[in-house]
Amino acid sequence: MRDDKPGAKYGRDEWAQWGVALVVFAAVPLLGKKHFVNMGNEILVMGLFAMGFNLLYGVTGMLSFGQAAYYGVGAYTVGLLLSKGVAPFWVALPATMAVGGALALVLGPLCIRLSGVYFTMLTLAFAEMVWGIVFKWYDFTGGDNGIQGIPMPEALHSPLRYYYFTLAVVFVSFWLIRRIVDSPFGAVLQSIRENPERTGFIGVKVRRYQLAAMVLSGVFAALAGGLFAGYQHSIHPDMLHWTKSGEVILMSILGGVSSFFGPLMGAGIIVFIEDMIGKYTEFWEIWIGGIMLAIVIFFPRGLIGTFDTWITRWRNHGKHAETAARP
Amino acid sequence: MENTRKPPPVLEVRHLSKAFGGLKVTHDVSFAIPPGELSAIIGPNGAGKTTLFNLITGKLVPDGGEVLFKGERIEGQSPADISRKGIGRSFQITSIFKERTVLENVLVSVLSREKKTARLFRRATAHGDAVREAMEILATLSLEGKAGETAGSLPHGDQKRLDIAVALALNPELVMLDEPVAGMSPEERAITVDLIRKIWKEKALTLLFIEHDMDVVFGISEWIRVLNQGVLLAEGTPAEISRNREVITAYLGEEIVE
Amino acid sequence: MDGNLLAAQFIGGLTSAMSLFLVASGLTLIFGVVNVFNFAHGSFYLLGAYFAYQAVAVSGVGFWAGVLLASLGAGAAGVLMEYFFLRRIYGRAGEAGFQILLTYSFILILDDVVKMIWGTDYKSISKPVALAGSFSLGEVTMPRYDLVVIVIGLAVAFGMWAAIRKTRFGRNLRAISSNREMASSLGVNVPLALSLVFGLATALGGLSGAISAPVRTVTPGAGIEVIIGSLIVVVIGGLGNFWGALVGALVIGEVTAFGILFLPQWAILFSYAVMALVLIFRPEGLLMKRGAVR
Amino acid sequence: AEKIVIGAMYPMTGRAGRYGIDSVSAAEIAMNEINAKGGVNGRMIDIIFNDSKANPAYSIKVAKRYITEDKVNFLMGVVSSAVGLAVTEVSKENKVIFVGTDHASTALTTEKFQPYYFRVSNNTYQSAAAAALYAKDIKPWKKYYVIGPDYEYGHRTWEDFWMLLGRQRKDVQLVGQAWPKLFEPDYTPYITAILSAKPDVLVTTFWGGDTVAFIKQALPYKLFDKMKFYNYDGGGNYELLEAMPTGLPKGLVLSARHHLNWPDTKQNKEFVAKFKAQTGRYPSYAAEGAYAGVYFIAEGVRQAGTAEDPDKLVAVMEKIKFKLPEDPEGFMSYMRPIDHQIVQVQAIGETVPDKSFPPATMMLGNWKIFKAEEIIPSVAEIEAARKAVKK
Amino acid sequence: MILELKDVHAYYGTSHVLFGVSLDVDRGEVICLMGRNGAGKSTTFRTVMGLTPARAGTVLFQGKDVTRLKVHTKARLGIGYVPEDRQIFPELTVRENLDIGRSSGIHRVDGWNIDRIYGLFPVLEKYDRKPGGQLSGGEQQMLTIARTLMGNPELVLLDEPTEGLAPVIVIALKEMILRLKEMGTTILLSEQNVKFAVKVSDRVFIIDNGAIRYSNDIKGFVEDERVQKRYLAV
Ligand SMILES: Nc1ncnc2c1ncn2[C@@H]1O[C@H](COP(=O)(O)OP(=O)(O)OP(=O)(O)O)[C@@H](O)[C@H]1O
Ligand SMILES: Nc1ncnc2c1ncn2[C@@H]1O[C@H](COP(=O)(O)OP(=O)(O)OP(=O)(O)O)[C@@H](O)[C@H]1O
Ligand SMILES: [Mg+2]
Ligand SMILES: [Mg+2]
Repeated sequence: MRDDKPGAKYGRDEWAQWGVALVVFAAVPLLGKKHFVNMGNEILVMGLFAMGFNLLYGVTGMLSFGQAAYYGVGAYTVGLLLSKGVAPFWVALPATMAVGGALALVLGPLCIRLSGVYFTMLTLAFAEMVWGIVFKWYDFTGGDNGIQGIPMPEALHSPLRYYYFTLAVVFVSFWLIRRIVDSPFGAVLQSIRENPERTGFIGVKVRRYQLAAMVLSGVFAALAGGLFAGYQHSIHPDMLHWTKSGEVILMSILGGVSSFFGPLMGAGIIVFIEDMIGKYTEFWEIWIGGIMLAIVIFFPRGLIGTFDTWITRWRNHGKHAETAARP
Repeated sequence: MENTRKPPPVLEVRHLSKAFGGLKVTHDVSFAIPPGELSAIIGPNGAGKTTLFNLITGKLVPDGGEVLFKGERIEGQSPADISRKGIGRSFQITSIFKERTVLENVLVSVLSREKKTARLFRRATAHGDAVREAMEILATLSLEGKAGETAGSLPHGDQKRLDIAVALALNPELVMLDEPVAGMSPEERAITVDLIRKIWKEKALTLLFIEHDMDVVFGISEWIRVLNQGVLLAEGTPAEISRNREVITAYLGEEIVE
Repeated sequence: MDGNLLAAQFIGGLTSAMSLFLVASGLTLIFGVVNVFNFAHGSFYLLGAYFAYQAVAVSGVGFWAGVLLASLGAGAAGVLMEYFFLRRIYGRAGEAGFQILLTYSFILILDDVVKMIWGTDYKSISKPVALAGSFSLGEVTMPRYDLVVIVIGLAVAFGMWAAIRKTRFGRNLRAISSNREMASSLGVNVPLALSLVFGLATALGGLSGAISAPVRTVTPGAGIEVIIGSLIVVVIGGLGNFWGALVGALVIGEVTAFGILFLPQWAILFSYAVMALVLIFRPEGLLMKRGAVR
Repeated sequence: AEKIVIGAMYPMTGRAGRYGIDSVSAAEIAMNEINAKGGVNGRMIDIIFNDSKANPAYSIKVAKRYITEDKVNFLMGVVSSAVGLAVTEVSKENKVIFVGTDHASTALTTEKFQPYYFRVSNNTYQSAAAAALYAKDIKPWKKYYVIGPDYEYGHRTWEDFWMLLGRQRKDVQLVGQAWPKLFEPDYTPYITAILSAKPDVLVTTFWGGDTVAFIKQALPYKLFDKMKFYNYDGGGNYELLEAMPTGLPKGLVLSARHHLNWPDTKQNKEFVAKFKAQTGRYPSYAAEGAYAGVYFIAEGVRQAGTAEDPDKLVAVMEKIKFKLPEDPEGFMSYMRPIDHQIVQVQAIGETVPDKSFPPATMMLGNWKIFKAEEIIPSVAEIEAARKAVKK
Repeated sequence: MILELKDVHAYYGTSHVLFGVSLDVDRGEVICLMGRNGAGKSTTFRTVMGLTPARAGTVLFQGKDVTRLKVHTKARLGIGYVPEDRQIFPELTVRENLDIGRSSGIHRVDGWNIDRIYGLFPVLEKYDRKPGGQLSGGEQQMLTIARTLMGNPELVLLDEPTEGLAPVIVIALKEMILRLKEMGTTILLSEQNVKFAVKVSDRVFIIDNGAIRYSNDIKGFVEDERVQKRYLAV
């Protein structure tokens, strides 16, 4: 009923959004512009990164400022395995998930002892240390120069094929995330977001679930990083920097953390306007800043969340009209 | 032969103490609760009643003393472990999941008890048995009609009963309620008290509650313990307590007894 | 390793610490005390530096008058930002996230505004002549200006502590931070207090920018670089704790000063390592009582 | 006829913004000059610009868009080496010539070399080699201390120098090093550490604002009285001289990839004057790089007679020889086929009082000039480096 | 008339909660607003205070239209609000909590001050320097009431003040209300404890489903068992 209360529902009846998203992304290449395929690819990858992040933030209520570490580590897993010829892409991509999850298993237990800002800052500190190692370890990671010319398998060499491959991987991941959110496990995560203390009193070992949420979101972040490495054939320590962690937070909030597809929408908007505006002016920052500002002010639940509200309100219009009409 | 022996207590507290800074909030408190008892804890504001609950249920770690649940020492264990052993509680300041539906509130608790919360891919709401059970629990507290509503938008009294429902979903042997009817209208209060008594009977629970409403306390409890300044001042039947001079000056006041 | 070196490093670390603290002070005020996270704090630092440049180098105002004007200017900008934008998101569900988003958009906007007005070349202002030199104690040198920075830093720390702990305004702020609705129900003018505190915090940001203008580079992009450093200081000190922030800055300053003697290759990670250690072993920050966290 | 389209990427925001914006202005000047004379083979030049954000991933995206959407004939630009390394990969994959105008990593012309890449500004090796020649003759410079930003450029600029100097002097010694992060705002503890180590020379590999901040903070410590300050790649740039109208010490040994007051040729003076007239400011060295880039492309197209055939273009561009503002009398910059690295004369100077380019009150003087051929790695060295990577 | 509500409508988001509430309170009266849980008592109070602003209708305080005034302005005009869920400031000490209560800026020679408050609630004096968050539930309730009194309001909105208080304290509270009344303070009370309400109030309003359904003086109400049954199930 109280549709305007954010967080009330984590995106139910969103089947229409699934349809729209699938159709739009599947149709992008039909427009015949390679550039759109590139952008679509980036949006999908960042969308996956953001949706994985939102499993932690929007669902479990843990604001991590260190997600770039997992994303970057995923990218470097693909980059290093492929460029050193250790493993083929088909092995490297799944391996990202293992590596991302493992990293979360190492860092997570230290982070989850804290809550609120302190948690946020500790994730930042650890991520920056991972960044520092990647940035400085020239012999292994290429240091700040990164790794270029990552050799991709023949089958995925064409951007178009890679695009559809990404589309498939990303949507399967979305579907998995959706299932996780709806599962008993997901219900516990949402309980933790709302009231961690009470969750403990129903017999749930809260920290274990928080850790599991970190691991899952690390897994998806790393997968996104791996996909990105395969798409750009080139990776760089910037991918692990805090600015990247910040970007994924901004995308999620912009799109709406309480709606399932909010983060994807946020990713789309940011990637799109960055691309559009950069073309026309050197003063792109003020434009993007202005657009973000407008979204913050006029879309109190993020883009999708606020659309949802409008739709519900419109649907309920008839019901409320009679009571609202009284002077 | 066995039957004549007094059954072992469900909960036993021995020489429990807790201090915050210099303030001794729980001071060498000992008592035992036999199975199936419906009892109340009363005492002035700040006497340490809620603290005692917190010590028993694992929210606080005692400075000294023991807590035994069915003969097993549990003090210092986490709330999660203690809840799983069979102690359910509600909170003085209602503690529910306000942004989720009423059903979901109870369902999570049921799933937790059934150890199904590690399931990743099956919908929570597709666990038919659990949903059915959650609905039954809601029904016992007359909340079944509101299953689909967002918990936070319920009236205060319903929220308090939901808090109890969440605790009951753990299928506990011992239920501890912290001021279960505070803030309720007389009507709701009457309903809730009836429900509590019914559940206690039907489920053969041991039930312990804190309350400042003396009509309720004296109306339903078999046994009353009085805390004052962290010390167990008295315990006894309602009749005994209502006549206890110390209890009257410290807590009841003259007026109500008149 | 001789005593002179250690003394020199210690003093060097102290100076760095004070600059760090000055920037962080505004952030502790707004973030630590009132729970409003201003990601754009560094942009006000930047504004302060440019305002000081405008006042001192272009308009020829005296140095300290310029610093004062710059702080006031940054504070005024902060009040405007609070009044026209931030205010609209108070009380919204997920407010913290929107604060990040909104103030982040201001980083972008202010950076471009600065670029539009002042261009991309590096600007400079000179210190007052009297402060150009340095004191020497044997081998150990300390710039006069740095001493002044230290004094200002201490004054700010003390002033803020007193303002927050000892005045009605400070008490009201602490009340607002835990419950804005209730504070206003008791007659506290919450919107005004929030505007004021935001202005004060951004004025402190501007002050730190103006004070560092003579010894740093005044250039677009310099704002974002100080924000993470100040966040670290605020957090390891304990939210809302001015002495904590001061101690945090000292720890970071000294660890860096001595760390570079032994591990020069890893300097970029020192502050993160310190933060991680502090948070692991003293999760509530250095000066907070155990368990005192909300 | 169709336009010759150049897709340029320069940082226009953040710390390196000055370089990017100067590059844009200079590229536009070159474009207008060429177009005013009727273009190249009758074709006009058109340059499109986009912020590189000094971010490799973003730059790759822009480069790809340039190629697929805007159908550019050439890619140009880039201030950061990491971005250069990323973009050269795109250039290779798509066979679109990439002209580097202002990034110095040697890797681009050695290990990571690919035929469609050309660089029209010095690399770190050239600066370091000149610097080593300069230092070798100064006997009292024995104890060295190095401080630089902690990333590849900072390290590599130093290492090349130290390696080359070591070949020629056995009596030099490294007494300490410090690697603050790039854009570190506060150098105080580094300065006290340097002073305690008492070196004869302090080598810094800072660029831009970091040099400014370091000098400002070191001044009250009288650091410059106690040791020589040596920055041979980015330090002599005009932006530093301009940023410190007061207080910049005399006798700092500096260089940059282009100077306003050297060489004293008509072409250089005209370039500087024109830039100043059009933008209201003096160019930083990056500007001359971009200017050279546009002329290099124009010359390539002129000689090849096409802008569309990359292989034919490579063949002629490899051998281009042309006169740039930074070329002294009697010398012309030329491209070396083996590594597509431009070969140029390098000059190192000292700060001396000079008010001819206000607001700066100091400019570089007392020049020492190093012949172009003396400061490039030999063909054998390059081949060895490439082989080492292949293995 | 010190307070008058005319046809007030209030919403939480899109859900309509008050459907035209009208009531009036005379100076110096103690009025009790009764009703089931969820009837709209607290919302009425929040609307008077401006925390949940009325979307339609008017709120008059001392004859002045205050419907659209800011919350703190109303507090400074002399409306004091004691919420039902004891919103003390947990990090502030008891003393600081009380000091905040003075923010309304209203001073009266015969008014409330720290000493008189401590006389009324001795526990608070004992915990003078303790953070409010560490008080027991009942202690917090006392603090909430005391804090509002510190502002010397003309009109006090007391939302379920007896909730969670020990019987002895309830007795003290009753005395306090009577004393406030003597001092000329007007009180609008919401109460579930009918025995208590009857002892302190002059008049009663009953709200149900967001509208006033009944009003009477206390004697009439006590005698009207039908109403008590119907709306309160007593
Ligand atoms: N975390 C804490 N730190 C310090 N003191 C505390 C803390 N928690 C409770 N206290 C103090 O312990 C005493 C007992 O509190 P408790 O909440 O147990 O009282 P109670 O008997 O439940 O009272 P009420 O009936 O008012 O709820 C109180 O004086 C309270 O101030
Ligand atoms: N924050 C809220 N959002 C949405 N609905 C709310 C909110 N608070 C209260 N309500 C609804 O508004 C109605 C009136 O609530 P209100 O709190 O005013 O009742 P009350 O009479 O004070 O009840 P109680 O005796 O339980 O305190 C109830 O149906 C309640 O569920
Ligand atoms: Mg209690
Ligand atoms: Mg109420």
